[in-house]
Amino acid sequence: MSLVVKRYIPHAVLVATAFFLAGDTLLLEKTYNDLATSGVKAISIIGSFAVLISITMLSRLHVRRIQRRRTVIESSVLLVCMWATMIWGLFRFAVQGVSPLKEFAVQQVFSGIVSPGDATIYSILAFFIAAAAYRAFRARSIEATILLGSGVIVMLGKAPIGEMIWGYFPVLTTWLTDVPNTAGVRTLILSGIIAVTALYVRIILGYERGWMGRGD
Amino acid sequence: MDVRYMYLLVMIVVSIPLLKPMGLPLGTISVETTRMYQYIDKLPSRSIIVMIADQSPAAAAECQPAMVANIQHAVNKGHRVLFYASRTDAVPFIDDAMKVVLGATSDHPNYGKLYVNLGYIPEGELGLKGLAADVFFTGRDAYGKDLRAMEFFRDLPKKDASDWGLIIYYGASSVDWVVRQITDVYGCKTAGGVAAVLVTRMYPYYPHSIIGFQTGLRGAAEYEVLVKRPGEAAAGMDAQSLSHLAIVIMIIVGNIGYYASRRKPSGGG
Amino acid sequence: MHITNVSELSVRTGYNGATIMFVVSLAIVSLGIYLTMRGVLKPKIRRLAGIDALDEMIGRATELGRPVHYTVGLGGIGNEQVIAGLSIARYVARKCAELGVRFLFTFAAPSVQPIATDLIKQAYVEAGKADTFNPDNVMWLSDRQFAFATGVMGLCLRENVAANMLLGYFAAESLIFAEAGYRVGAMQIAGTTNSYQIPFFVVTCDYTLISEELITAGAYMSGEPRQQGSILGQDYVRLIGLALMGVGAILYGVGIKTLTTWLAL
Amino acid sequence: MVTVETLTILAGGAMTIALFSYLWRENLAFRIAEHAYIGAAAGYGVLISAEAAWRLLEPFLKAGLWYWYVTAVIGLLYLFFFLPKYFWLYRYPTGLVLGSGIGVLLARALKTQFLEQIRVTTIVTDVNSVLVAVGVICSLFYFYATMEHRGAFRYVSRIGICFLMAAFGVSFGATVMARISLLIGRLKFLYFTDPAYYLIPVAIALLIIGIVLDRRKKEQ
Repeated sequence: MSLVVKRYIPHAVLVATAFFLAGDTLLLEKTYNDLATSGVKAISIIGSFAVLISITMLSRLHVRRIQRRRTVIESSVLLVCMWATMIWGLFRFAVQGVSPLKEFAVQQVFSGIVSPGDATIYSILAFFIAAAAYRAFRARSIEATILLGSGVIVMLGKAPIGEMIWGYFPVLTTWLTDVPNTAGVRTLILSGIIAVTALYVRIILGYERGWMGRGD
Repeated sequence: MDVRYMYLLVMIVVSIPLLKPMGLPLGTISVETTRMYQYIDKLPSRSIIVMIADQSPAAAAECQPAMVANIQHAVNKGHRVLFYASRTDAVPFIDDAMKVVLGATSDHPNYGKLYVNLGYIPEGELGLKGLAADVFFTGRDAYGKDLRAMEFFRDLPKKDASDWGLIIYYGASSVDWVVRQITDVYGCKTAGGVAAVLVTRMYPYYPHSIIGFQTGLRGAAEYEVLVKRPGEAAAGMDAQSLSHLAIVIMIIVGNIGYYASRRKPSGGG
Repeated sequence: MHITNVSELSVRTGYNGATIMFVVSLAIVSLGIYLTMRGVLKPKIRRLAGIDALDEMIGRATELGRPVHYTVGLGGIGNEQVIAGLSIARYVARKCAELGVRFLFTFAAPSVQPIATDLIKQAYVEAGKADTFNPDNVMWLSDRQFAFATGVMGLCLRENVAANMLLGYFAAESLIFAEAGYRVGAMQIAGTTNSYQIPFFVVTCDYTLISEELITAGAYMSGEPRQQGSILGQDYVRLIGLALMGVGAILYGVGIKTLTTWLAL
Repeated sequence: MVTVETLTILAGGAMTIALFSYLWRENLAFRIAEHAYIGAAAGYGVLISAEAAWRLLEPFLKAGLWYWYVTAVIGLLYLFFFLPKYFWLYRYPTGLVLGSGIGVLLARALKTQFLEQIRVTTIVTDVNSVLVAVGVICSLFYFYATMEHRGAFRYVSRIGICFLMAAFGVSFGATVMARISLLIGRLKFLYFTDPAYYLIPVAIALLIIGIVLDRRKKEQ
């Protein structure tokens, strides 16, 4: 019994949902398609609750860190930022009916912390790439040489200065993107879908139980 | 050598042309951008262009100027634009872009007639599938207004994605899901204002499914030239040029050093 | 009740081929798995250089007395790369347990935690070293990409890892991991199917599993017939693709466009 | 006059500089900024998700279809993730979401990412399209796993890997371009936004003090 509700029914739910929606993508029948759209709506609502897990995990991790007196300042900053934004925004939304998009304080948090934080953190990668370019990008083998060569040509071809240095850089770049790149990426797309199909078959057949989270 | 000198060099190489623009010519406008421009240009007036905002704040540096230029083009041609965000932190960028081009968001007189912002639709591909099957999927727009009361949707024959003229994806994560949920099912072509990292992924679909796209900041700069609205993107191209050149030089110097040290019998690889 | 809009059931326009492929590929992969599990087919999976390197890397860590770091990156549990990464992790964890090397495991998606903890614990049990398993070595740092990356970087530097194994789903942060490994002089192996991160792995790591090689390696390491059977099924689907492409292109070249037209149906 | 907007811009500038300070070395300012970002982003994400979910749910509730509350109940089952005893309840929403992902993706991807890609490859009209076809076939063969690549096949897979490497090279060039664009975006914000640029001299002063203190420490 317990195995039925713990394992078999969730698995059956997965398989049923998968085939129900796969049928919807392949077949045309109005009642069926409408039902599927409602199903998509329901699953979208359910899926948005997944965010609760990372909120809880973040809170738990950082409360623990504060208790253990590790990274007290950082963890408190994180908790305050997270919960203050959430509580105030939810209060304004649920009680006063102000959409978060129109809520002034929430938008200030976005443009003062979230947006610059995200953008800066990724722009740091520009420095890392430059350093790695100097240190690690070596023409060690034929494969690495091809990689480097096409990389350098594309970099010059895509920036306006490349065309000033040598008029054929953009032409070469276009050829590289149109031919070897199309072939290579198309292969990755094809091989990706083949691998995913095999994985999904394993999941549907119940051989891949990883998504169930644990072994009981 | 301390790697931080390298960081300093990058900072300088990018900063100088920003503070003192050299005004290098943009060069030839790429075919991909031109094709996208021509496609939007040839769409009949009042066509529906759907814009998917999937740019994180990081990717916004590349995608936002493209979005602004595209909205400008749509406004010039009198097209209808339907916005929606497929990730939470992309939502404010729709408002931002509307403010830049139209000067207002939901208060604009044509909001609800020519422009509608659907806000965030969760679950990425699943959400897009829902929207494609039923344009009233979300019921209300991002500001809480009822969609069924809007003039925007009134003359749409089927109320699904087959009414759309073009779907444009802005972002850095993936474009395959747009093609497989919209283009191949409903026939509405895809275009993109994508971060340069994603560009390689566009070519296998170009030009049969993706009719054209803007490659990061450069693509946006080209589009700005085409719609004659010089803006954000053009200003960054000098810095792009210099820094690419610097990185190429660093790669070459690094390799010369590598080969020089390999030649010496004592020097390890 | 009066039902008003009953419409004909039909396949969507342009989806005949997809419907056939859907049935065929599901059938082929299932058959591959079934026949392999029954022992009818015995697929021989190609050995990859990167896999042989794993033992070498763990051996080196043992000699140096430094830990091994392993991460499956950003993906959640529904991601095929993470699943492949976990299969390899099991092998590496068992090897580490046998040799008494500390095995540090990091991940970003919360959903990975329970399965990873169970799996690694199991690997320690298989190695007969259940008592040395420490759940604190299975670490969730953050599900924000960059926070996760800087967390891993800090960990690698602090623990002075001897081997850095990056097998799973990686995006922009790949370079940071590789940089961390470089700074502590660790041997590095990386694998992902994310095409725009592979170049960074190819040039910064000692060994790279390119794209699908990661999935294959996962099946190879697991040693399970059903995994290997699915690889076999996968190769049959690939053969269909190759055949369609080869024949179609040749026919198109000589002016017969039938196959190409059919593919669009 | 100091308005809230001014403070927001200053906060943005401070975030930018604090995060950039990581390039010098890991320090408290960086960690604080990083944690503030993680926290705020998570909180913001919850708000937007909640708003979107409510927007989807509300029409049904207003129409009196109370059973749509079930979606919320199933969604809340995610929280059983944290209770080892009732962990299995977490599998229900996961099964639904994963199953829908499979259903929505697989059938359509077999068209878009398999048949369509094959179809386009078969259209050989000029030298370049022949090259693409050869490249795709060879490099797809490179991933063929259940056979040793011996004899003639070795050359085929060798050609395949060359095509893949050239593609990765293009990827590499494009990625460099993307990252530099981000840096340009950030620096433009820092240099040209009104009160933000006042932070630059402050940052440089702090950096110099930091370097001097570091030197002192080393000398001791």
